[in-house]
Amino acid sequence: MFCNTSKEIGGMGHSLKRKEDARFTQGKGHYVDDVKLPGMLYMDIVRSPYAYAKILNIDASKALEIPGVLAVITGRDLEKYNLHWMPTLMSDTQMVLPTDTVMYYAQEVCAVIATERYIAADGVAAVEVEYEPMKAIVDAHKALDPGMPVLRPDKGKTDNHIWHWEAGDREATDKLFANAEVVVKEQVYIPRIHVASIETCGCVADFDPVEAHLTMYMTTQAPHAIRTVIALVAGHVGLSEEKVRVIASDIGGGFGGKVPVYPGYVIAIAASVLIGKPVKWIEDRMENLQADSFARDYDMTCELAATKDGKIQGLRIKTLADHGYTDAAANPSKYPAGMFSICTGSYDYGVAFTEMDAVYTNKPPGGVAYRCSFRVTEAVHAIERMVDRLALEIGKDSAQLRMENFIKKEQFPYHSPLGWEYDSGDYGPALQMAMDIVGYDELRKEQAEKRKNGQLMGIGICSFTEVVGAGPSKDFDILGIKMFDSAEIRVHPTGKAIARFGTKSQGQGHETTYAQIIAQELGIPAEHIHIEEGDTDTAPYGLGTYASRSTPTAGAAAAVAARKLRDKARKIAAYLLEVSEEDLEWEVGKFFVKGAPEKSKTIQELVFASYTNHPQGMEAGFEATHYYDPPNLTFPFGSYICVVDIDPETGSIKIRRFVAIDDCGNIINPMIVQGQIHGGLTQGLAPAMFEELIYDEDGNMLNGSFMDYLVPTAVESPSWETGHTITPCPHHPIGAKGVGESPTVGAPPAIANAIIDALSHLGVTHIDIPITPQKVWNILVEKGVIEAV
Amino acid sequence: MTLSGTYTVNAPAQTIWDMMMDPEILARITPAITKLEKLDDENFKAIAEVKIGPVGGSFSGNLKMVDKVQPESFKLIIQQNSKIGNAAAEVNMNMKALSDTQTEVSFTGDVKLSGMLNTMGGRVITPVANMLSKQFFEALEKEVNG
Amino acid sequence: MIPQAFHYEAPTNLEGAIALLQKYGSDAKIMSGGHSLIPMMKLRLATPEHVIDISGIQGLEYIHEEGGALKIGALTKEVALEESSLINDKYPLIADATKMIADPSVRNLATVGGNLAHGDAANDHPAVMLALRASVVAAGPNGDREIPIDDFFLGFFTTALEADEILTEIRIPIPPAHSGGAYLKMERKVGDYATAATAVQLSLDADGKCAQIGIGLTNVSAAPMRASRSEDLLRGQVLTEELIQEAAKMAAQDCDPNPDLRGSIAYKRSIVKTYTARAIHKALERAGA
Amino acid sequence: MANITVHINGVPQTLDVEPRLLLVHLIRENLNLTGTHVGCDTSSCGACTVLMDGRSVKSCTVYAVQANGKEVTTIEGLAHAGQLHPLQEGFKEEHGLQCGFCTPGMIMRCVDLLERNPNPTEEEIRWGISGNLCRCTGYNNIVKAVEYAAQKMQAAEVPAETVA
Repeated sequence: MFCNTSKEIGGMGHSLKRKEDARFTQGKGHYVDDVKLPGMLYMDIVRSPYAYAKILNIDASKALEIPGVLAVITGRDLEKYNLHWMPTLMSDTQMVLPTDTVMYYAQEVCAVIATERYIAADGVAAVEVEYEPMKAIVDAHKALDPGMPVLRPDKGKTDNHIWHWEAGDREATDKLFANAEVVVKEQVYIPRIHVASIETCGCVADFDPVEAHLTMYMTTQAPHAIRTVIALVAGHVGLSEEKVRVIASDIGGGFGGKVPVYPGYVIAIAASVLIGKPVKWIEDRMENLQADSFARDYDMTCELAATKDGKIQGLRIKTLADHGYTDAAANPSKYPAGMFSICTGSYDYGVAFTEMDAVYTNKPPGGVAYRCSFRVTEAVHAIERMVDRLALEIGKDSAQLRMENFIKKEQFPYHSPLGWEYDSGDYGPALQMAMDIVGYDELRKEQAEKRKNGQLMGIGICSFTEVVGAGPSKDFDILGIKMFDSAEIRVHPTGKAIARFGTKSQGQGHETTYAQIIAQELGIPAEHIHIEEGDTDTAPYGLGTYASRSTPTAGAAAAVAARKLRDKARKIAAYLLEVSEEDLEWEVGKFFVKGAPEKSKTIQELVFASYTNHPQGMEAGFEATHYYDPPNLTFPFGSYICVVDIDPETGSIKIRRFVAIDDCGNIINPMIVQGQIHGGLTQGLAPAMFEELIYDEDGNMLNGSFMDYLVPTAVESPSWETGHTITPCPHHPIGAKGVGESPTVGAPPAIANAIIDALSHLGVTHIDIPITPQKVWNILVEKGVIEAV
Repeated sequence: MTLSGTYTVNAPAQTIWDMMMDPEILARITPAITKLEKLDDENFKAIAEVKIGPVGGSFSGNLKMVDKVQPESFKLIIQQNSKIGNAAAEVNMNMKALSDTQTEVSFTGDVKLSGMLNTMGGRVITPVANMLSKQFFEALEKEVNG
Repeated sequence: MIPQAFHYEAPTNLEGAIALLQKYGSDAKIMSGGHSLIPMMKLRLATPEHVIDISGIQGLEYIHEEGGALKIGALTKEVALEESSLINDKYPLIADATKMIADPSVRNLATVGGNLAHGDAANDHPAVMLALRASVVAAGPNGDREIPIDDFFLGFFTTALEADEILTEIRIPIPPAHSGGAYLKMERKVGDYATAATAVQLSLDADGKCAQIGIGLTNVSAAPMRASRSEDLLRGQVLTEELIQEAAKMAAQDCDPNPDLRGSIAYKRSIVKTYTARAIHKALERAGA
Repeated sequence: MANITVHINGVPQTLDVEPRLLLVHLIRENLNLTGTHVGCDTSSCGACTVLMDGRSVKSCTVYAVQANGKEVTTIEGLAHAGQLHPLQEGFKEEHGLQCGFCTPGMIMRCVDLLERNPNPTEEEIRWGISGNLCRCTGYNNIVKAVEYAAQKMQAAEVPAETVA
């Protein structure tokens, strides 16, 4: 591992303890619900009990009779200011509050503003709304049937189709499949899930009517983008961008769910503007699960073509995407399906083609990524399932099949048939390491023995390639704003620094790792580099933290900005040491004269000189800013192996072992990287075996609380075994790649493959996630292994 | 959710029919209903109080009686709203004469619940429905036996 | 989630609590640990006008054997059962079940009496008490009465407690020598209500035959239920594998589960079968068979 | 309104509260101790965990009136004289937290866990924290943090009264 700084400096490769933990372990974190302002009011929201209904009447009279209830805001009220609709990040439109029709279960209907939280809740209970329920469209396939009601006539639609998108060579792929020796095919559905960060969403909108200034305290992963959206949505009512300040303090988990602008934010702003007082809105868990952006909901028809001996030749995937009633995806790319076209994965073969159609239904809008670059998880699930499917078909060991088809190290940079240029990779060693640690060959022998006695165990592999770090300006933007990110470093006269970023940590440890990057580049101890994010008044503009983009973009910006400062330090050193710049050499923390190492100036001396004794003509001070536009995405990868034991009577699944080998390039802080992987693995386990948003035929959500939306506990989550290989990113200034999401992407197919492997000898070729004991039991009954009572 | 129930009552079909057509008696035998006000031949205004263990709710709404085939069958269309969610149901009631003194009363219905009732009620809805239908038949029998 | 406003009373003795129940009737709800009631109040599914907090009543927290019975005070917290050496040594069925109730923080407040008085077939103690052939003591305006557990659970969320009665004690016959019990629970994740669960308590006679057996089932019927046919089949018999399987199958046939997010009817029946057989085996093992 | 006295982190607080006021709101809103968080409202996640008379409880499912006359300890009351509790130290040393939102509740739960079981196995720790959800860490390092604190507390034989 790269590490050439002392522990005191704490540059790259050190497992520095996190700076942020002092406050978090002592209850001094500052989350949005901790904000308390003088005169602050509370907002609570009346939500629809129907998935699709006309609103006939809203009677707020009883609510308004409650002492302390100040206002009930409806869509009709917002309509007067043209604030009842807002644009989505995907150029669709979304209701802030409905004027006529509700489009999904738990949609906002109106908002109660009161002096206290409890009174606002009473107000919500007292509002009487009369609905005329209509037949909801819940099934994405049926949404396209002729004669179905058109959900979005306002978009000029005559059916419920939103968009069609395709990538790759259709003709060549069809031709290959027509002539292939082996074709395997599965219908793979990735269900609707929810990020369910432990902190829900919320905000305090504080409008100062005298200054016409809005301060918005909120839980957002992208404060700058949110400010711009606020200015775009409400500029016409006077919220001019320079008079909007978004403050994202500590965030209790994001995972993509805190990228979108939710209606509640806009209503809170409107309420604050109308009443002239700060208004707090904090969701409860049911609102969070039922109405906030979902993730996934992709139904994929997957096909893989190969030779009989297992040379993978082509991939074809057709997808139907359910976006709910509006396409409000938090998708950072120009492609409507985000980064789905990474679906060719880690394998080298000729052709591929993918096409996709998105539809409207009466479900909440989305989607968000759930801890991945938008749509990568779906892509990886498709390919990794299909590789196992092929192995089963041709009777080849699935590890061997992967080894034989990996893109080879010397093929990088590799141009995938669907258009990505993979920057670097070395896939074989990662899989081999995982196999060695888990004892792969022994496990296969054990499995063969156990099958003889009717015992069920399975071994599942996933060798994924991720695509993170959105992104290069040629392909990536949000509302047209390119997806650079930024760092601004100020070093004060005594050599202590403050650095600000356009990203926003939600637990990733930016306060520690960014300091380490700067420490690495400048030799200033990380301990003396204070990191700030999340205040749009002070931080440089950036697009925020999601899609594992902070290190690839803002981390790179930090390194480049620090290098600008090092260049300045070199000039000052040359001046002070009276030599030419070329005669100086850099060693972490100081410049010295080549051949005369005793003649040196430390970074602290050089910084001090920049304020006290800088060369004539040089700008004083020691500050630099950089906006980093990455030349490419980064392509972290890994190989995971999961071993499961299944109770043949009940279908219960026990993960016996899970080995995860990740490669995220150069590592800034090994402790934090490992922690990210542990967490991502549990969030991969979640959709693989537990989580799914379940709707009935009328569009009611059936499991909208933590009593039924099954977030894994420490008991369900196995003890993860991790390891790594290092393949530095060739284009990133410090050779790093993103890491936070790889395990969420890689774990579900590893787990699914293991469970399906345990049942494959019974003729099972695929099971949709989440794979529950009930699903396994159904299969065991169907295959005649056990009898139902 | 579909519901159904069958019960044999010791009374002629016509007697049962007459009882069901009397809003006062219908209110008395239908569990939870506290008030049934006849608006016209088909429409009633209904108020219900449901209390099961610690859970309780006040409902109000409409009840519509249609497709009447005396004394064999009719259909109830029910819409009840409450703070914890709304219920909509269509119930087909059938009275099949087994003899001059015995009638088989049966119903099949489809119930839709919304809001909190639906979200949190999944575990309890079927048992509640079964309990209520059992109570209905018991009350009906009691009414018949006077 | 904010509950509707209510009046609160915290009587310090039983008489006071009963008097309040008489005064408020069905407008009042008893609360001990609050972990069944408060969640329902926060959802506003339960909106009692009066909450009578009995947790301050002294003398209702105990676990001891007396007069041939294990007596558990109704206000005994789950955690006390969990930590009781008497329970852990002698009542493995109760020990098994207690560990599976919700989670440790909930068990710190939730009470045994509350778990039973709630009348919820999804709770874990009802099946346990059925298996143990317990009785409960109800205190009312006219004093105490003892209710055999088989007469206690009347229906869905309905118990034999009158509106002005409070459950004060659970009495469990002390098992003879060569007894054993076990609780096996299938749950979607830790802390969930059971998909299905089985409580078994049995005693062996000198010949190794099953002298007595109790089998209770969790969350597979509207009211907590006893697998009586299975018990009858096994009582007085040497418990062969064949008999155990037959009894387990009977339990699965006799229960009446609802299909819900926890599983289909067929799946729940199957879990009842598997877990009943396994729990009998475990109980036998513990009985020293 | 009910008049209650609750000892919060050793300080008696006498207040008039609505009976329906949840303990978590008493702590957060009335007493401005915002280290205790609300995560789920259904006693499923444990973010609101505090100690009541030394035992962990989920303060979103306890009425403030139920805490009348009791000792309540929140995360803010754990460190003494600037000295972090071994669990606070363990969570930092073993990277047992990321976003920090579940951390106060998790730590308070673990105080109770170690109080009753000073030397828990990994299995016992996992079951012991099963009522507390963490969405970031995958739990591996929380287990390690508890092990760290257990060792440290055993070595130092931290007297019980410093934590309750």
